[in-house]
Amino acid sequence: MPSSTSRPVSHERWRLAAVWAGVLAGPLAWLTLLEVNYLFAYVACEVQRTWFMHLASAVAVALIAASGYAAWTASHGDMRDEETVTHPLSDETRRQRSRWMSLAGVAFSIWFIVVILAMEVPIIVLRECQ
Amino acid sequence: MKPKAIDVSQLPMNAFGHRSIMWWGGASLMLMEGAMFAMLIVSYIYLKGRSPEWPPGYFAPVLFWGTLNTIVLAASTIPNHFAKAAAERLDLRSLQMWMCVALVFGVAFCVIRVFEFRSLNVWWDSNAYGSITWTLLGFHTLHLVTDVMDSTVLTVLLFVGPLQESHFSDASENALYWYFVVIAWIPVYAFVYLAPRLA
Amino acid sequence: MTEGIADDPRLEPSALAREARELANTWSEPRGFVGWFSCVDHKTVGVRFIVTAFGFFILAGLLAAAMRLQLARPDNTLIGPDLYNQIFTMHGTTMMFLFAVPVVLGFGIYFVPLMIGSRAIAFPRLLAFAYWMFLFSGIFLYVMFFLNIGPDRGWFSYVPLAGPEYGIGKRADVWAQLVSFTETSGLAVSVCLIVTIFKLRAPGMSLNRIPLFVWAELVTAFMVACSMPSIMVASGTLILDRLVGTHFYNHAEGGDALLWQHLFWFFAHPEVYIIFLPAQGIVSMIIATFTGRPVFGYIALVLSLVATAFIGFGVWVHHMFTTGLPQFGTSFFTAASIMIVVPSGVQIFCWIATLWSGRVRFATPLLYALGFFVVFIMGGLTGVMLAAVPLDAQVHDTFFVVAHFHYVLIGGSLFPLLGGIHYWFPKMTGRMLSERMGKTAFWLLLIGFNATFFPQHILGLMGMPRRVYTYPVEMQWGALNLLSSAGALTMFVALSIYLANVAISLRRGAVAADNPWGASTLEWATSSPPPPYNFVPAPTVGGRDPLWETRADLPVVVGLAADTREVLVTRLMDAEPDHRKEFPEPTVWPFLTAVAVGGLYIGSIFTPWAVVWGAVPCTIALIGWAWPRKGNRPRSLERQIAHRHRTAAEHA
Amino acid sequence: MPAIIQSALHPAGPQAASISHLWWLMFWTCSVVYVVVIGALLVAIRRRRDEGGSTDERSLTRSVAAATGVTVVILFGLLFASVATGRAVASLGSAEGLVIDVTGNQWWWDVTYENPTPSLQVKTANELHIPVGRQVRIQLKSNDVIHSFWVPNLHGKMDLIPGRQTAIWLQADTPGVYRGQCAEYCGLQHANMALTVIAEASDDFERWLVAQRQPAPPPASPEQQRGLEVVERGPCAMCHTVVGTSAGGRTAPDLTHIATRSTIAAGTAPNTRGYLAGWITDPQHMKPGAKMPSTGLSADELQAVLAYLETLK
Repeated sequence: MPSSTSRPVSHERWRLAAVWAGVLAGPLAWLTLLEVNYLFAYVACEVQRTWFMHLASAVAVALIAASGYAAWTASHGDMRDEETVTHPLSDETRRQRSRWMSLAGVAFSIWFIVVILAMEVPIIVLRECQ
Repeated sequence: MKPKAIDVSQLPMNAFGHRSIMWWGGASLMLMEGAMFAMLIVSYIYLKGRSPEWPPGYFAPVLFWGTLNTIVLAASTIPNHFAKAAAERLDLRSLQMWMCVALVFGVAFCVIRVFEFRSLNVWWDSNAYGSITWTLLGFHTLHLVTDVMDSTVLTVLLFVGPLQESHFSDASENALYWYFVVIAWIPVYAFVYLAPRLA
Repeated sequence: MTEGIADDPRLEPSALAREARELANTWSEPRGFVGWFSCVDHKTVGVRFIVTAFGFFILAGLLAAAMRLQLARPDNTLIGPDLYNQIFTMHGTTMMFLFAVPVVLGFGIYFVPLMIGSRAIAFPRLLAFAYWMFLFSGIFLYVMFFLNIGPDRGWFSYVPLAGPEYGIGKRADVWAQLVSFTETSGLAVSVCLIVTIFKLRAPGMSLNRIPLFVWAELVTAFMVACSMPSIMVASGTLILDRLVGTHFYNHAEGGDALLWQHLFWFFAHPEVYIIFLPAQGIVSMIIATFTGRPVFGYIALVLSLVATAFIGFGVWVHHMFTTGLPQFGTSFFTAASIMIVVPSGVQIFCWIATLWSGRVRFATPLLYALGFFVVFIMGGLTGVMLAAVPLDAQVHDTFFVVAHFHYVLIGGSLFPLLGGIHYWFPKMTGRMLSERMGKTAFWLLLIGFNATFFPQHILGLMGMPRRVYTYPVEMQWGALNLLSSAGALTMFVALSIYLANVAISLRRGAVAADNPWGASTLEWATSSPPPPYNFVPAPTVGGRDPLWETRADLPVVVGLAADTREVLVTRLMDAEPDHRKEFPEPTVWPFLTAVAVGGLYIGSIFTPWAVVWGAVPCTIALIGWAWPRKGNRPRSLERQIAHRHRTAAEHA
Repeated sequence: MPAIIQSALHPAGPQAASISHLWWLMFWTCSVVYVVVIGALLVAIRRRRDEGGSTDERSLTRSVAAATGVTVVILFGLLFASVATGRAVASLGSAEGLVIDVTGNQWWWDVTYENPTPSLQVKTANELHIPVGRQVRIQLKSNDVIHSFWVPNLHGKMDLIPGRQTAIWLQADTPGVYRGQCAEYCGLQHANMALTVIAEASDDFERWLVAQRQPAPPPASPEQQRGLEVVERGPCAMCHTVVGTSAGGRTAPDLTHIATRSTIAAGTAPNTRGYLAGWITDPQHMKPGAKMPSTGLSADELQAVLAYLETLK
């Protein structure tokens, strides 16, 4: 079996963490923000302010953007979903999967930032107690 | 040209941790059970939010038994740890011993649990606070009892049964599940015993 | 693990034939009466799931026909309110819990192990248990219905209508325990699917090469695992309220009716995606096969599935827009509900791009996929309208919503499923379905469906609420309702033709080759129908479309024992071979466990003590399940341990 | 029978009008999207492959990305329209508004016109009179299960939830009779739980309100007198109230001015002598499951009660 550990193990671990962060940070941050906003809506009505809701969105966006960036760097900006037939146990199989996950992480991060922007619309348009 | 062969006949017949399918089965189960605990706790917070006072009309549960049980549960992680390690070393003697010790803790916990229910100061049909408190504690007890029974069967099997290597990974997963029961207890304790005192 | 040379003696045709015989012996299911209850083969259980689910589909369809008869004209007195309420509750409950979820999981049970090149599904005994629980739940529900204690509080069972005070009798308990039954089954299947997809993939099938149908089943299984606990808590607390006098939903004692709605919809909205996503997987498979090219935008399609699943957990409040929750808070759910359209849109664009650039073959499965577009897109667009708080306030709980979700569920799920049966029937039975009958049924169904449900949009806007057993003639809803009922009759005819096609082709259909459609995924690499052990030799993959790629230099797996049920376990990310696992033999214990658990569930409708007494047989059954059988193991523990130490020493 | 208006597409008030504007915006947008997508699908499957059927993945990627971008833009537009409509709809409400309490029961609507002076309160059932052009606050409660108050010509629906208080603001701009109906499944007779909203000119409304404040007129004929006696001593008084008499039951609709209402049994039948007789004799036939039991009145008792009820204007 061809083996592949040309880079140190710790680096591989970091790459793995980065691609998973890219994939999972978006949805998890968004789901958390949704619940937080739902609770904040009651607070907003009481204090007649909404700045903290924008702040929460900004924090979530920053978090997601950072994870997306990590996923991007994990594959050195080389994000392709390019499919070639490889030997099942080869390095190339692993590299293609790694690139693919980086791309997925970046795409997911962008997408969930868009969803968070959509949640900004009601904060901007509606009055606090409606 | 004929295909080449990947020969797997030398691969081991068992694995521990996330390499094993038992581990993933256990993890899926914990995900579901964890979601149920989470839903009950969300329900608790929701009902608490609907009530002007908390606990409504009753004294908070007595702390003694629940806290005692927390200590028992924390202590039980020690034999549990050694049982898990023994299983992963395939050390049958050591595993048998630590499983027995862990079982003693489990049974002790179940016995003290009876006193916990008696010191809640509210009945399940008193009001919604009583209902959610009893259900939360009862749901944790259900896990406790099933896991103790599960461990008993496995321990008996380790002594008398036709043994297979996979039973060692079963023991390892059993220990992992016990950790889950212990960790699930922390929020349950916080909500059953501490939340009524904070309000 | 070693990689051998091309002329490994184990790959000689005669050696392979010998291995196949031995494997068939090892993996075959026991025969006879007891054998029938002992079956653990994922293909047999999968077919059982699909067939049983379609049995319930027919029952629920007949109930729908009864409702359409009653509503065909105003002031009709054919069916009274008591029976009508039971019928619409039974229809919804059956379709959601006994048809849609089991059937999509059933397809996964049958095809996931084949598509990923595995010998078996993980935890086959748990799977068998899940099937029996599902079967018992359906029998239980319909026996109760014929005893006139069928649930009548709607498939959503809102409290307090279903609570102890207003839901007198046992009807609401029947509903709650039915839910416990089916959720136990669904959760068990989801464990099997998750672990199978994570750990039993053929070497080389890294995450980016998993077939889209398998991705859909994986995402679905996770959604089941995360959403069904919510309904378990809901139905459990409802039972407690009704049986032992807790007050979760009694506002006089600090409970709250809206808590039920939150718990219910946190499950029930994801449920829609549980039904819908596997069907998306089927559409992807069909479109790839009948355009002869890999689906365009694999990564976009995978991400769409995953994104839909996540956002699906953040839209449940849109079922509660009219409960007086503040609009500021609920509007976030509007945003999520509108944004969830984008992943579906991306999928549709990718499929259109595939059709655009491929060579289209108009076989029946593809027609169903195209019918899916025509119907489902309409449902998706009315979904956008329902996400808007003010518009929802008008059309919520009217026939507009009935139309919307039938467009989504029948278009989004039933059409692909019927297409999927046409597509996979040859694999499952070894015979082709008739194309002529298939196309006739398709066109009739498409016309009948639109005639039934399109007018209901208008009825909803004209003010007709849901769940009414009659309506006065002055409302002028009669004509459209009559049209709708006529459409239902057409659908009935179409589905009858479909069933006749299945019945006839089962005996007289053309014999199918291994890969009659020229498809690309691994289930077509084995015989039709597949042997009990699925593959010999076990395959590996080097890309996303293994059967379309040059396979000459792709290795195969050898070295799995043929005399025991050995399965290759691989790693999560890149599916490198990790270890071998001996899978359990067929056994009757899962069946007995299901009987014991079912007895406990049913008994607890009548007395809480059933939980205590019922625990005894459950414990006995579980011990019987877990206890290893003596003597049928070829390897002793000592030998295994010695082997382990030896290989460890070799590595060091 | 004359047609009854109960439609979200015929708005008679500002909120229903805003919502119907949103509906038409969404309808046309979605229609265009549908036609475009299905058109693209048809072209994709019908186009000839041999002439220029190049399968350039890159241009496909661009097309899919562009379509996705357009989708996101359209959806942001619809989201904005939805939230803006929500803001407009919810901005009704003023201190001078008329306040009406509506309480849901299986299967009828209990209506109370609030007034700080208890004697000026008005109780009626299944029928609301509101002045045109004035804002009305409907406060919603439920006595049993969840119901939903829905008069589509005026506004969307709002649930009545036991243990909670909800409210909805309405305003009718055109005089007329608008039918509404319970929109949350509430048990056996969910289908027959209608209410009528009569929007009338301010003067007419005030006249109606003053008339409703009066107690029931005394019986004018011996037959009516006998009817009153049956009502007071018979089963009716256990559930119904007739102000000015000893009938004071609270679990069923107030009958003080029943003769002014257009329907009986929450819109199940028109309020005519024949239907009323049928309803009193055998309510379970007309509305199976209704909480009103069969009264077991003799024929002449029934005639007397009908004669009396007809005077309750």
